[in-house]
Amino acid sequence: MNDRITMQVARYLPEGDAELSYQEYEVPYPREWVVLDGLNYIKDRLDGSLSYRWSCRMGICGSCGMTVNGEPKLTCATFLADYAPGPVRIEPLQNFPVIRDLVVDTGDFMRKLTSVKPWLIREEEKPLSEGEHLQTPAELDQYKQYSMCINCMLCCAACPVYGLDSEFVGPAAIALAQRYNLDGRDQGSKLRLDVLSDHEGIWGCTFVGECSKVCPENVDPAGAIQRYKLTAAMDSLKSFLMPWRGS
Amino acid sequence: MYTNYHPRWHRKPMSTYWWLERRSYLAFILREVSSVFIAWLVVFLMLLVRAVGRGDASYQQFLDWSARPLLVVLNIVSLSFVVFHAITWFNLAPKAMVVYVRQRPVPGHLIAASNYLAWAVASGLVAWLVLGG
Amino acid sequence: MAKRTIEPLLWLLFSAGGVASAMLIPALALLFGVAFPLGWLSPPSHEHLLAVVLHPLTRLVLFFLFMLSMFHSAHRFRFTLYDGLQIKHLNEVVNLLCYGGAVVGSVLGAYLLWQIG
Amino acid sequence: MSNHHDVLLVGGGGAGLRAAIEIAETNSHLSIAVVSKVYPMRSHTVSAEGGAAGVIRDDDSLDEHAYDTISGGDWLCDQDSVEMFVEEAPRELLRLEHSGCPWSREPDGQIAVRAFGGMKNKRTWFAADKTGFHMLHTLFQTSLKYKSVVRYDEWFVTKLLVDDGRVYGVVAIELMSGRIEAITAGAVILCTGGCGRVFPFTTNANIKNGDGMSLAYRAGAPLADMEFIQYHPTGLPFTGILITEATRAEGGYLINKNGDRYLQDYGLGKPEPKPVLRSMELGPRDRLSQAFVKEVEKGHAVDTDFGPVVHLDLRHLGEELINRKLPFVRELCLKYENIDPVTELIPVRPVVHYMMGGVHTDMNGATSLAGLYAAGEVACVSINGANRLGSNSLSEILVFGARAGRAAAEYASSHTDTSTAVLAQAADERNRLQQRFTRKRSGERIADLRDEMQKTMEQSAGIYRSGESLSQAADTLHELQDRFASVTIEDDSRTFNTERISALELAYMLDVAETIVNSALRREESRGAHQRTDFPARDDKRYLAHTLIHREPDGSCRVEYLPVTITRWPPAERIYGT
Ligand SMILES: Cc1cc2nc3c(=O)[nH]c(=O)nc-3n(C[C@H](O)[C@H](O)[C@H](O)COP(=O)(O)OP(=O)(O)OC[C@H]3O[C@@H](n4cnc5c(N)ncnc54)[C@H](O)[C@@H]3O)c2cc1C
Ligand code: SF4
Ligand code: F3S
Ligand code: FES
Repeated sequence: MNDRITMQVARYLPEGDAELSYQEYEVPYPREWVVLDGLNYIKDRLDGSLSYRWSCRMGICGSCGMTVNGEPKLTCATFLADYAPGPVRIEPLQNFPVIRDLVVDTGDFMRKLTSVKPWLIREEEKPLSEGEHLQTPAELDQYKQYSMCINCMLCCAACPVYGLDSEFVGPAAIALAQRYNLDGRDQGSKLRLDVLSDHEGIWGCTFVGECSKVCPENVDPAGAIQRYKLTAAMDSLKSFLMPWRGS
Repeated sequence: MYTNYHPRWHRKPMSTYWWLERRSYLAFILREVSSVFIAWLVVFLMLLVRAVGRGDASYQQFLDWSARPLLVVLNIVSLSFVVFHAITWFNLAPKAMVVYVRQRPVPGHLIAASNYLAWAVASGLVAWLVLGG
Repeated sequence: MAKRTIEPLLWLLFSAGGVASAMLIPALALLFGVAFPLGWLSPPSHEHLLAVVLHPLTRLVLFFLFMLSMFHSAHRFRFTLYDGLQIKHLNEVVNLLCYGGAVVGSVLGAYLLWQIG
Repeated sequence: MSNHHDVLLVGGGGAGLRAAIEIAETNSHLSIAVVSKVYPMRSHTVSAEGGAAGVIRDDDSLDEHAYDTISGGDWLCDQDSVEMFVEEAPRELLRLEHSGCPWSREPDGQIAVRAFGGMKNKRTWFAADKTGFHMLHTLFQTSLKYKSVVRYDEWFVTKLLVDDGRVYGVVAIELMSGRIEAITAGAVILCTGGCGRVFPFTTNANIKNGDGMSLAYRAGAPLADMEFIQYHPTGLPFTGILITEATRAEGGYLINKNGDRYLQDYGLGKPEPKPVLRSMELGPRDRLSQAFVKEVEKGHAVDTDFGPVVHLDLRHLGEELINRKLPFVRELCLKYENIDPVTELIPVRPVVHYMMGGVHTDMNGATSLAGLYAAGEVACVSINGANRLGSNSLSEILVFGARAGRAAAEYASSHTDTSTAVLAQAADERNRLQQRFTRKRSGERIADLRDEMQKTMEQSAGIYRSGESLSQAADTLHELQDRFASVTIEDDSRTFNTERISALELAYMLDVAETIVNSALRREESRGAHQRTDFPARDDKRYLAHTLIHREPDGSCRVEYLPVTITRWPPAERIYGT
């Protein structure tokens, strides 16, 4: 029967295994099935012990990122039929430690995300009674793209520097910092600059550009980083040439 | 929390040959390697300047030297690497530079196009100067 | 206030060098490295070239071209060594080698351009 | 080892994070735990598309918002809660603006609002069509700045610790390590969201299993109005992915197989080319979903592999508007259906979407158990009555998240005593989990039981119900509870054992399904989203009341009724389209 496709799924049990191994399953693949549907079929019908994360099945919660035939993908937005006749290989996201089967440890990502202070920083809070901060659609567009990040970590999985250099903050976190820096309501770019510019934050990025290629939300973290480098460098240059104007 | 550093999580170290694992990684490494060839070409041009400065004889000597097959091959390879560098550089430039004209970002391909235009003009200028305008 | 590293300045040099080398080196390399040696074009006379090189503006442009391209190369090569060979732990040696080379090269270039005139 | 906090939140969705921020801001010395089975930004608030309601325009009024909500809820809303809700909603949305939420704007920079179903005025704030996503990420990122918020990411709560009518904390499994711990607290707020997964075809994520409803129910707190389940009229077939109501608010048409805007046949007004508020496609969701069933009966629907559908027509809106205001809808249609709404019709059908009922609470989120609070979709305050209006619930999670946060913080500050009895309970729970949910290979598969439950629910507790089908369903569910006792577990690892979690979630869903079916069985009338074929009329004499369902010690349920609070709007007929 050729209405089934072979899924080679990475398995790893920390209790016993020293290495990842691959297990093969045959699953149906109707036109509308995504890779995640295949995994759910395995879990529900063939092997209840397979572990992976998922939730929304509509490409917005960011939890189902895995490596599909070598590429980082959201498995709920990647169709099985596109890999016919198979086999299709499912592995955990690269550059992250594997906890179990297809589940990776996201702790490093979360810590780095937090480190760039991704929240609106104001020198003085505007009282609620004064209403909203005005922001024209054009001003919104300045940062809108960078606010679309769903924290799926595909970019980090695709970036070799993220894998090589444990200090590198990574594309998603920098894009998020840039999202706030470019928001007219925010006044914290100086603070974030200190975090990012003064250590490996951004300088480790060698503009491989893969991060932007795999991003499912078109956030373009590579662009965010280069723009940020330019701002940070100009800022440094200013304080280098005019030290008396430093903050 | 202690589990963050759990020793039993499986960590796959990056292979030394990671840049062979994907075509895009290979392209990246080739782009980076262009740095070596640029450095060589700078040295080559500095030797040229030195020769020109030392008089006609040494200039002719330089010309002869640079026609040696090995050197020509090296320079052809170097040239292709710089051109590769130039192309990737101009294509990526719009990412780092967002230019606003009347509140609207200028589309990336226009920025790239203006880069190419500048490149053509600069090259023309060089040729005109060298070839004796 | 946190300390400032020189990383941003190195990056600026790298970028400026990236532009300079991309704009000017291909044409120069094509002419002197390929076209003249292979006889596609006949090389300019020494007299003409000397005149061009002696012009202060040319010397200025060449100096910046040499210096920035060197720093560009040094910076990029440094990261190629880090990432390609995974020798980040040797970073002090690597830095010395790369940027040291660029500094020496730039000084040499400046000396050359200075002493012609 | 035990962990103690002042306030513990179960759930890191919109309601949970709003509560955490409220407590951290008003009471910085309190320690706050956010326990969530997924990383907070993965919570299902992330998928809300359309918007959040709050009056800001000068030509609008709080009373109108209240009236729309109450009439939309078929007079089952508590009007004092609604009045409080509409008053606080705009402030909450504004507060989010001050935290950086990228609300869509008017050309002059002010907040833009759009129309929404059942609302007589434009008052729905939106961030293109990813409103929930932006709200959740703004809340999550804001919460990162408070040191007093301790997160327990990917911890699954299995039990509330109750001693003598007061809640002292929870027992939870850390997914990563499999360890089972008691986390104690002065007060607990349930913010676990809805339970759409009880049904087979739903917009709800895999994590929406009614956990909090079951936890509270088992701990002795009653659930309210569980029979009211909202079907959203426009879901994509097969996936159940939601096509937001904003498509219709922007001017989309619903048409049947003959190309007619069929809603005109169901007392929803006359078709106009431009959208008219509270009319036709902008009628309330219950009416629209019911009209669909009637169209199917008349043979006016289009048959597909995934059942009958009607069409949503956006073609006349034009590419520019679709890209600017509904980009996600276009993306979803292209990705999942291979359809471009700019030039093609979108097939849609009603899909289970939202739970009006939930843990019974007062206006401050307090349940009938001391120290236990609930907010968000898991709770029933009740402002949604028999049918929630679209865009009210994103505002609800903010307003009541904040209120419950304040109330719980106050309670925790004044009740610092601890209970030792609960530690023994925690030990028992640990044993139960270890014995009950470790490898067992003889029984039925989790998925089979789940499928059967979902099918039962769809057949008997769907858009239209009858006494007969409901009592049959009650029997089936009872039987499923028994069969669940010997369900198969193949996974014996402690590490990230998602099969054990699936089993626990199925247990929660079975509880919730039982309360839905039993509540629906007792309500012998038709009101809002609860339509009985055997009792087609509304019956204010007997049922202008909230259903409260309690769990008896033997596991059976007991139903009682609580009068609805009416302040200024006496029950009347619901009229749309005029
Ligand atoms: C597709 C879709 C679109 C919608 N669009 C709109 C809209 O446009 N406007 C509107 O007003 N409303 C909309 N809604 C409704 C609204 O989004 C939800 O009602 C609301 O987001 C619920 O938020 P919440 O905080 O209560 O729960 P959720 O966001 O669902 O969060 C639940 C939290 O509880 C946690 N949790 C659950 N069980 C456990 C457990 N056992 N242990 C530990 N943690 C647990 C989860 O991890 C999660 O963090 C929409 C809903 C859907 C499904
Ligand atoms: S930048 Fe893109 S790829 Fe990276 S985490 Fe965000 S959405 Fe995912
Ligand atoms: S792939 Fe990595 S190196 Fe930079 S451009 Fe993207 S972060
Ligand atoms: S399951 Fe949510 S992004 Fe895939």
